[in-house]
Amino acid sequence: MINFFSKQLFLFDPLTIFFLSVIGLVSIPSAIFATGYLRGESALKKLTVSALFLCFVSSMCFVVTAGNLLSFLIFWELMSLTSYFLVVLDYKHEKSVRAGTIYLVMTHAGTACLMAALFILYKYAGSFDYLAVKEAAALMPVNVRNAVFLLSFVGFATKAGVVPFHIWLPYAHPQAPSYISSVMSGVMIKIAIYGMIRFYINLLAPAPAWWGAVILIFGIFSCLAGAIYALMARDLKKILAYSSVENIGIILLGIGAAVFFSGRGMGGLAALALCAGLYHLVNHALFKGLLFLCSGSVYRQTGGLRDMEKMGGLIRPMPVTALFFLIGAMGISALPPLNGFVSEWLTFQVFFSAFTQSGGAVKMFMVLSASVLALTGGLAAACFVRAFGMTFLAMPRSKHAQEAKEANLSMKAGMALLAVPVILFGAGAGLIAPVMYNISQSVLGGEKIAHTFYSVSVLPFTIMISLAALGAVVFILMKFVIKVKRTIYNTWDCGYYALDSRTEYTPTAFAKPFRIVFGFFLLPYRKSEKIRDSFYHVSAFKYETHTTLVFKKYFYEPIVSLIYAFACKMRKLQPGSIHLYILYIFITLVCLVWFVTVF
Amino acid sequence: MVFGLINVFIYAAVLAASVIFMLIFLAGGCAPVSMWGWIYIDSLSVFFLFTTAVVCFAASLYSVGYIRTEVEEAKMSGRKARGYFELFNLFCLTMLAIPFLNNLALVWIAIEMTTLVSAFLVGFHNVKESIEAAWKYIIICSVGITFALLGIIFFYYTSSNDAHVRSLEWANMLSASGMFDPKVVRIALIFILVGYGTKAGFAPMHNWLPDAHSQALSPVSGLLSGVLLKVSLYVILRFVMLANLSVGYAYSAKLFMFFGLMSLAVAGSFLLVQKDLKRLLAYSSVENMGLILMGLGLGPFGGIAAGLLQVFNHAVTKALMFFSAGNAVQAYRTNNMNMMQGIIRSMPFTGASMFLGLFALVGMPPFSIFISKLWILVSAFQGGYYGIAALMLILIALAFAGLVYHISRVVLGNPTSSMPRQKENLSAKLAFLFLGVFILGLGFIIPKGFLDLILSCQRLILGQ
Amino acid sequence: MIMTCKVLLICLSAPLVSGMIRKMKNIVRMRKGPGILQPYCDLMKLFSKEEVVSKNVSWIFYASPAIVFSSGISALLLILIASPGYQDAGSFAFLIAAFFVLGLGRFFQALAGIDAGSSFGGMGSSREMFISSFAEPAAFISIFVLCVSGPGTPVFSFFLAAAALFMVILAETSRIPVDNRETHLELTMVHEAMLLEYSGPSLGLIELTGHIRQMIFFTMLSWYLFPVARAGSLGWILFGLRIMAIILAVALVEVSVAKMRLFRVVDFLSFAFFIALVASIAAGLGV
Amino acid sequence: MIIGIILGCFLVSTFLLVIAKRITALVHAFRMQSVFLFLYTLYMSIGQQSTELFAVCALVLALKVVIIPLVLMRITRRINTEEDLGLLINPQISLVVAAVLAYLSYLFTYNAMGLAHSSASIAFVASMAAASIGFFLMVSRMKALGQVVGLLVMENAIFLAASVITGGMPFFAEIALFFDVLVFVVIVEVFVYKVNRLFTHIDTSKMQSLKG
Repeated sequence: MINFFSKQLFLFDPLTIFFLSVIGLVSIPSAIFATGYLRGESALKKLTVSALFLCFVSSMCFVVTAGNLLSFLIFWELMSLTSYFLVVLDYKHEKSVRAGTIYLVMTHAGTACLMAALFILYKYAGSFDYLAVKEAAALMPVNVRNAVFLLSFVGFATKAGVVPFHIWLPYAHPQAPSYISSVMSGVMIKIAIYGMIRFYINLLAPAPAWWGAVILIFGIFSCLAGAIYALMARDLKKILAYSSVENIGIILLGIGAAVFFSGRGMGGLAALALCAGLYHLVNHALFKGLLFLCSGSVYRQTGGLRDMEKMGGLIRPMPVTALFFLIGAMGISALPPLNGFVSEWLTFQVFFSAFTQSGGAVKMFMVLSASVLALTGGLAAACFVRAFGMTFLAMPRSKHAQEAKEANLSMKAGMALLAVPVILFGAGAGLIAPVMYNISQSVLGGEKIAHTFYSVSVLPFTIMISLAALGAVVFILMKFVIKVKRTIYNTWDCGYYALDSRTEYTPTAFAKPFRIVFGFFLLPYRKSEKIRDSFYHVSAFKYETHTTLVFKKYFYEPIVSLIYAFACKMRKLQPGSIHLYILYIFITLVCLVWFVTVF
Repeated sequence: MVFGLINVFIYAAVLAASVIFMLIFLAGGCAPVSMWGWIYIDSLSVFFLFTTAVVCFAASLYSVGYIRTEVEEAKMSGRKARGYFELFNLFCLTMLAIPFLNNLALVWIAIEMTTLVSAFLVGFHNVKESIEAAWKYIIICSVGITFALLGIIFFYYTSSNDAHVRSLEWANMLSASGMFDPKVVRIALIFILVGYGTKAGFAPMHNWLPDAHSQALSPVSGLLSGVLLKVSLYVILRFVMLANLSVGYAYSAKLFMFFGLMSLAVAGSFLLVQKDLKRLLAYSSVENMGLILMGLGLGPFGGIAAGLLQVFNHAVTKALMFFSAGNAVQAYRTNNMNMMQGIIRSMPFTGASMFLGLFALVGMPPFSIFISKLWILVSAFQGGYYGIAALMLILIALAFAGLVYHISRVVLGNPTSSMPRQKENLSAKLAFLFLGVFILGLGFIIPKGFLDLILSCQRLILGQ
Repeated sequence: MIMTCKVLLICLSAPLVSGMIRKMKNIVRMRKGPGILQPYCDLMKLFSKEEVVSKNVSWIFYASPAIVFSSGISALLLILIASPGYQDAGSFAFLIAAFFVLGLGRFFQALAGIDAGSSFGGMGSSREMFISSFAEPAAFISIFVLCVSGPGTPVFSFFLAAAALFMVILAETSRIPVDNRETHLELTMVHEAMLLEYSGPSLGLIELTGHIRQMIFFTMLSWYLFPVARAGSLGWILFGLRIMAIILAVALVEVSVAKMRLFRVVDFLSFAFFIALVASIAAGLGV
Repeated sequence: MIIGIILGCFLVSTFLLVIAKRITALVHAFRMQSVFLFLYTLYMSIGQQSTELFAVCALVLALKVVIIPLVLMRITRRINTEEDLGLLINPQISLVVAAVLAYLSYLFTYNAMGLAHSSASIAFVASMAAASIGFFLMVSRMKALGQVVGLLVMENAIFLAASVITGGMPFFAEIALFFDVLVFVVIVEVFVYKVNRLFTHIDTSKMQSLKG
């Protein structure tokens, strides 16, 4: 008999409170943004959106505060379902329905694995409560624990969009309305991270080190793949989606290191790593939410532009959005003194101290992770120079971009509410890092040690001050001492006729060096066709270049086509002939009788 | 449509009666009631009676508007409509009677009667496809039933030979079932399972099911997959209980698992490549039967209760789906899913209920099937059948993919032709709401009495 | 107080270093060439000129020279704070932070390059980000090595790390074989292409920052060479010597190597990265 | 002795069903089989001197020997299609299959059911063989009537089996079964007419529009 009754419905510990606050930080501004975004929509749509949004956010809150496996699972599913509804919200596009289906099916596949893991835990715990599970987990046989880890990891990774389970993410995020994608990408995928922390660090503790290693490796791959894909994408929101994959990778570097070190009994180091991971988690929530909101306001104010090839020069019609996007971009490409910098910097410090405190192979592992982090940072910076530059700077590449208007007030308010913390969490790191550290220590348990992050208390703030001061000094010098005289003139055009938007550097061109260098992974290919009005005269020349989505092409599509082919074969078994059907009955009968008599 | 309204009142009365009866029964502590040899009622029969009553009421409610539209669109003459209601009543009557009957021969005849009656409802439209479906239905099911008869005879043989009870009355046979000859009982049970299983839509004897479901009038399709399959399952359970003492429940559990996995596999693959909406739903019925069977197969680990819960949940959910599909089919005049898209725009209420019904059907919270599905899976893990559980998860995922892919396109896609906004008749809406109450309600909380009933059924089936 | 002195000193001497490198090259090439104070003159000239600004630029274009400059100075500050005792996690934190701060400058430089809307600017920014993103890992790891190795000052790993950092410096200060300051040939220029639209004081500011960045990197590199006492006047002399040595090396490389194609640069830098990895292994083993 | 002969004839008539190529022949064979079934029940009832069994065999006579064949013949007359039964498997092979099925039912009786060797069990073998052959008819005959007759043959066989191994079901059950068979035949008649009207043939192997 199954024991569904739980003594522990809810759970409030620093971790859950941390995640609750993350949810609040992102979803409230998104809601405010949405009120502006939906201006002029029908009342019915507004109603449905707000209802679904509410369900979505509250289900996330419940997942985080759930005190037993059952309610965790239920609200997890609810979260998926409501987010699916929000993805297919504008079902007039064929695309969003398809994206929604991909998303839901992938999630369900992940959830199936998760279910298996949870039910195995239940079998051993005899109850769904976390407490009972925590007790039982210590006594479980090793291979069962490993099975639970692998299954649940697949489940969480699918939700978090870890490579190679990220396939749904670049479909679902761009298709959902921006205020939704900001919550999905800012918070929902973090809920999976919550699951990992809760299970691997808290419930199943002590986790063997190799779990951490697995997480780290997946993190590394997500970092690189996410960054590279983000560089290639042309759709603004797709860039953001892929960069979510990348940032999830960075977060996993922290979490994985935490699991790794707690497995090797280095409590202090684990705490540092977890702290860095959590810090980057909240940072990513902030700036990714902000960026999605900005892209949303671009999308709405330009009348549905998402392709960067058609944007450009938007900084003039919509300066405020541009400013906020710039802040977000600086944050995400880890530029001091904004928040992204702090968390990546802390992660580097973690790897450094890990290097000094451990020996042999681990050293190499740490160095590798550090270098991957560095490379990712560089790529991310390139990606967001591209994103901001091509979207907001230079000359508009299309009519829509010319006729863009500035976002309305509540949209601005929503963006501002996310932009301000991006700065605060950077400059105010001295106040925030210790809080994170306490949280991570309380998660890990064990003895309390003062954190050994160097100069986190002062440095970011100092940098901010010095930058500001120097900037001011320079400004004053330029303005009043040197008294610069400026003549406005055309851009230098090598003496040819005047340049226009068609001679600008395009996003695709910007990404070309990377496309060539990472060709082994992106497998770029080009389609070119001559449009000729006679045999002799080519009137136009069409040229496209694409990159291959490796995981989609070589992993998912074969599986799907295999299953489909099998199903089609099965279909032949039912050709509509009644004689055959009757024969099936007889055969079943004979086989069963034979089986029962013989065995 | 005065007949329709009368029907509604009749079945409302039936439903009320069944509810009252259930309450009385529960108050009596689920003690079996036996009346002058012909009627025997225990918790199992009460449970199935209730299920049947609910779906029949919903179907009668839905039929009112459905038939009116049919008549208005001159697909059906008034005389034919009257004929429909007569057949409908006959069909429901036979199904409602079955849980009461004590005599196995009578049960057998009642089941055969359901086939013969519903065959007319399947072939109601007198077009080639529907008649073909009806013919297949009638022949295949009769074959199955005939095997079931053979099974009954074997049971009778062993009870008369080994237990010296020359009676086909279930209660008497049960009392003597301890002395049955295991060898014979094994064979007999196989015959019963294959025989009634044909009617209950176990793969690989399910072939009549998609044809009949897709061709029948939509209210009838709802009844077929909502109740008819379950009723034959009920009969099977009766025989399993007879077999318990001689061969033990483990044997039947094995058979259940075999058929369950077969059904899951078949449905899982067929759901992916369907083009016809009602066939799709029919296959999902096969899948759900598979789930139920898995639940019963995992009986010793508390799966039976889950399976029975699934029986009820699936009955209401699938009825809802078939009814909304019926509206769609009526409006678009086709079953082909590529031809009917954007239902939510042409018929918002129907579209919405179909969409929600879809997620109820694939077992998402907060709908009721989620609970029973989860329960079944948990009991699979509880029993330590990891391999089977993994297989179940995979096959469920396949079915999930198929259903979501197809139905989301149907509901949300762009209307192919410029489809005008249809008017949706009131009775259908009421039917949806009525069923929706159960779907959502049981998703949130299972009433204590209902749970007790199910648990007592479980005890009964396990012979404790 | 001392810190400000240091900063001022380095800032002032930065152009001199560039001038010396140029002079050195000319000597090797047996040319006369301009005097070593030429950079100062250039800066003077630039600061006294008026600006011509493209008509379709935004505030980013105007702001970025200031940001670039201030980021350069802040980075310099961080370096100088880190320098006293670099063999620990603390100074690692500072050095990494310095890299991030320089990144800030680069970010705005690249944006400003795009801003004018000329195809050169875009090309320049694209290539700059491209090169820098591959330079970063190598640089980080060599810093890593510098900071992990204890007071024992393992020679071997230091040497390797220094080599890696040297290569990175060639890339970061846009010198041959990665880039070429002296040409404005469309196909080859990387760094200059970004600055194409700048003129007058803004350009001067950026140039100055360029010198300072170069100084920063040289200072870092100098720590690998005979890492002994770095305090007092002797320390300053030693420092000067080291810088001289580096200048010599850079000049020699510049005159003796041909510029690479853009996509060879990746190989170049990944080679640097590899060396740095080896260095870190060696540092792990403590040799 | 007598019973042996009756059973033998019963089996032979069953094999006749297998080789029948025309619908009328099939119906005749079925009637013949029913006749032997009637004789068997008659013998039994004489043996047991029970009024119930007399009533039963009277019913057999009325229903299976007289009414049902008449109905079937009427159907064949009404639907004036060609007489051919449409064999998916030709008679010779069908006979072989029938033999195999008979052997299978022998195995079934003694291995699966584990009956003791006796005249009754032989009769059971015969009935099982007849049942499986009826089944085989349903699988291998194209025309709708072939399937109907096959089902009726199975019904006969099962009736025989019941009366062999259990010495007859309870009287009431028997009545009910007869009633059911009657209803079945009537309804099937209706459907055969419908099929014939819509498809202008009763060839079920051509009814394959509903697939997959």
